[in-house]
Amino acid sequence: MARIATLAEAVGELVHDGDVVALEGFTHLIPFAAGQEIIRQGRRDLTLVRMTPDVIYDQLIGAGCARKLIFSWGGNPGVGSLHRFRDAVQHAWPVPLEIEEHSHAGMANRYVAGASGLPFAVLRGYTGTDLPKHTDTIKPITCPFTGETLTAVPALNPDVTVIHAQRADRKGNVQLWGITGVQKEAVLAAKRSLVTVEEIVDTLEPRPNAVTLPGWVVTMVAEVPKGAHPSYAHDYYVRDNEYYKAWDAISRDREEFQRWLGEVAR
Amino acid sequence: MARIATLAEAVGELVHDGDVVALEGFTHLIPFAAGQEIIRQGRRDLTLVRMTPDVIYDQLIGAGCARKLIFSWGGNPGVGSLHRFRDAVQHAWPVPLEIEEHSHAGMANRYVAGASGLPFAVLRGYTGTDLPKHTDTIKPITCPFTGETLTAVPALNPDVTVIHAQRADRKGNVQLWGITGVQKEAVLAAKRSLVTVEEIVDTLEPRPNAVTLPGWVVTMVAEVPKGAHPSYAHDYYVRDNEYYKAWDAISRDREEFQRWLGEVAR
Amino acid sequence: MSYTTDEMMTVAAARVLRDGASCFVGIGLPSTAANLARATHAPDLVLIYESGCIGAKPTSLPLSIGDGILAETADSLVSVPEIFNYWLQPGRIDVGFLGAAQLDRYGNINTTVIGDYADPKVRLPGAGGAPEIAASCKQVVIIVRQSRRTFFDRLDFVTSVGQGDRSTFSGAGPQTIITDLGILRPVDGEFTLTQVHPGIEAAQAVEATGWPLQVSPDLTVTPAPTDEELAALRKLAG
Amino acid sequence: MSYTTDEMMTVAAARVLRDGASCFVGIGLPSTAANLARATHAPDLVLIYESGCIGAKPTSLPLSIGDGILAETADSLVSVPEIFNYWLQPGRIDVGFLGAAQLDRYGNINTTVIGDYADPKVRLPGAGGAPEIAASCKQVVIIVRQSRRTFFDRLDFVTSVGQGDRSTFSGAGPQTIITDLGILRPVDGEFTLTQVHPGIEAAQAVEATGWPLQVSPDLTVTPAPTDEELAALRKLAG
Repeated sequence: MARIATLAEAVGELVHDGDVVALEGFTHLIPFAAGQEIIRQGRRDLTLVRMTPDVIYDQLIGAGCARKLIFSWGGNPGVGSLHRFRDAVQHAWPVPLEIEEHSHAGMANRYVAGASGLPFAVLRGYTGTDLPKHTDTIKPITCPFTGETLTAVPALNPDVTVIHAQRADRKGNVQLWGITGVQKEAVLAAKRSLVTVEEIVDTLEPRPNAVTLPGWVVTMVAEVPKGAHPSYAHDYYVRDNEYYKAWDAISRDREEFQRWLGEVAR
Repeated sequence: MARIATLAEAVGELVHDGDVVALEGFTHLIPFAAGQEIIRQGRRDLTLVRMTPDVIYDQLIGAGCARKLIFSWGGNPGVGSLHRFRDAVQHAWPVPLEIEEHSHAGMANRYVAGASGLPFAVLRGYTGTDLPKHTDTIKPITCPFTGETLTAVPALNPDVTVIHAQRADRKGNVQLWGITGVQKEAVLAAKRSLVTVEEIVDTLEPRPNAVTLPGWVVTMVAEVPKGAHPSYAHDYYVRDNEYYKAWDAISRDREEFQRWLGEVAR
Repeated sequence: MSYTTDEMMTVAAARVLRDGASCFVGIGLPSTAANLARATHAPDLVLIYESGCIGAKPTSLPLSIGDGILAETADSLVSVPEIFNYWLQPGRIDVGFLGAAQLDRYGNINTTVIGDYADPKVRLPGAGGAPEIAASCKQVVIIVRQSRRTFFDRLDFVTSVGQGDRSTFSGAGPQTIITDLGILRPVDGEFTLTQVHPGIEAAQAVEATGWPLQVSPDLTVTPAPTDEELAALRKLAG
Repeated sequence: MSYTTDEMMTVAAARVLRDGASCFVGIGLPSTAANLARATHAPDLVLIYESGCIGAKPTSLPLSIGDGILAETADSLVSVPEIFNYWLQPGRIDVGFLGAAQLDRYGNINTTVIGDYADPKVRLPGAGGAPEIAASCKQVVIIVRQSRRTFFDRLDFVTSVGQGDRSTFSGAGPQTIITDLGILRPVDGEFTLTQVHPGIEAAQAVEATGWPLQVSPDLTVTPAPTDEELAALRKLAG
């Protein structure tokens, strides 16, 4: 049974300096509030994992929380680049950022292997690309039946996974719907998990396309209305596209970003 | 877009002598009507694939349709043994039956590999059991990252998969709910597929825990009300436990079975 | 209240399940025992069936591992590949409840074949989900009536692994065998009679076992089923 | 009706999609072109987005590959691992629509880095789903504005594979590059200008290409966008 706590308590208890941390949410239900709480609590040396490090990871990277990023697509969707990510990779500002780079299918399968208790996953991919030259977590594997060569990637098992969902009940059973991305796998692969939710309700009504994570596989739940803003929560609020566009200007300039950070970290 | 046809047309067109045929449905939604149509059409030399060959496979095996069975659990659930299956394995009656035997996890992962376009799947399993001594589709595989030895099983890609679902629309989009077993994987792994449905409707309303298979991955759809009887169709009818119990007596005796067969084959 | 040996066995099995634990349930006696635990001391027991039902809360006993009542009452309903890959294999389930056609002193189980595999005397149903349940649950409890037809010195076939090589598995394997006569637990890797049910002599258990059954010097006696346990069990059995 | 070069490019891309085909769609120009096809000659085009939306039917252009309108209108909504493993990887999708930051004469695409990987001049977003789309769709159509900033003689990084070693992949790879100037198709493995849009000279395309672009002797001219196509496109763009 998951424990219900405040966001500050949950981040304080579950996210430690040096941890491997995955904040997942594919376009939808991105746990922005939890990410900004990690910034506020001043975590350092994190290995951040995420298929699509978007604005929330740009913020964490700019704030100096991360020493490494494991990812497959690092952009500001529909807008352009992540300038804090670029500044870290290109100029080691504010601290150097090591990267471990995959494709979406590779990352998704790494979570699948992690959730399945397997050390690796197999896929068709990477062959002929330059990714294996720079990423040592991509290796060939031979089918013992056909002799065909495919690609293996190692499991991802974060120390803690953080996701945002629409609802939880008082036992910490979590329900999310709409685009559910890789969140189930990311939670099941992790040693600990934190789910922020729009609301805690008495009963989770069954609904189409919903994923339910039982409370006994979730460590802590925190009620954080609008916790996915500026991304969206299906049936609660829409994506704040203006925030994403405004981020481009804020993040282009180190001083502008510092001002933003001063406000958030307060 | 799936073609809509009668059951007789669909079986006639899609199931050929010598084919590898999977009829799936885990306790729920077992495609009994389609199986009995295969018997009526007198198919021979089939390789039958199914995690849980229950009464429908006992009928197909007793009718002499199969030369091989690929499976993981062959019993009459809640009742006891499958006597036609036993008679075929123990006494080659009416024809010899080759078997290829796995565990549930092995079979499920073979379908997953088949649906994924991979030649094999990896799991923790079989080690220490006598299954690998008798089943050559079980092999060790080494993790290229940790050096750990795990088990590989080859993909299943049936020539044709047959399933039963609650509903389809007029474009052949298929919707099933309740316990959905391994049906999605079995259909996606197959070269051709037939879905029998309780009813064809104008619109598939979204509903909790429903799996939707788009019409473009289904070859043919046939409307067969009660097509899963004596198994059940969630929200349509319950399991006919008496049929399962009565099958025990019918199937124990070759002559009783032949009488039953004469009636079905008519 | 008087009770049958099957009732004693079922009650003893139910008692090993602590409240809040997760339990992977096979059909038959294991399902009855798990549902009895939920109806008595363990209301928050999480029942998991291989059909994909997680947190099922049936009000009457299901006849199969895929009954509609399991799907309707589950906290989460997932596909069969998912139940094995995401839920069972990683070792996140506390207890696996298994039956057995034949078992040996190491807790190995045979549900595949009696006699030669290629030319069997009796062809049994086969493995099903048992090998993975035995491999991956944190611990396994076997529930089976004790007799020489079941407790064998040497199995014709090992379908799921007991105290053998478990190096690739996440779980500790069978830790408890609960029978209609008593309870066996591993001592130095061999299942040993450690407890008898009320009115049962150790000699009866030895007699009903196909290997030379060791009897613990600290043999205890199972507390008899309480009226509450029996009432709950009979209500379940409907 | 007059039109822009971007409109011509989008219309030309939409035309390659036959009705009833399945199309894996990236965001931006590919999404616009695919939705235009669905709004005009291909009402039964199946749009598939990597966010897990299969058969999405948006009424206005989505801003991201994970907009709520895609989930609400999809025939089937699946997880991200499933969209890659069950739907894309086996080669069951007819057409992959991709954009590109840089590409070469073989249809290789770079969206990873400009300059040295370890010490980049410009760090680009990276691979995303492009390598698997390029690997596994039956054919790939690349939609990109033609310029020397994009059409490179030699890429700093191959993010997804064009006409190279495709032995482990199920698809045929890029077969068409549609630009604001014309259409390139592979001739002996090298992308060659086979078609120009109305009013465009082959020399303009050669000038806008960073490798010595071959021009087909059978160069054709794209039919101009029809009024119906332009009206539908402008309605979509809102």
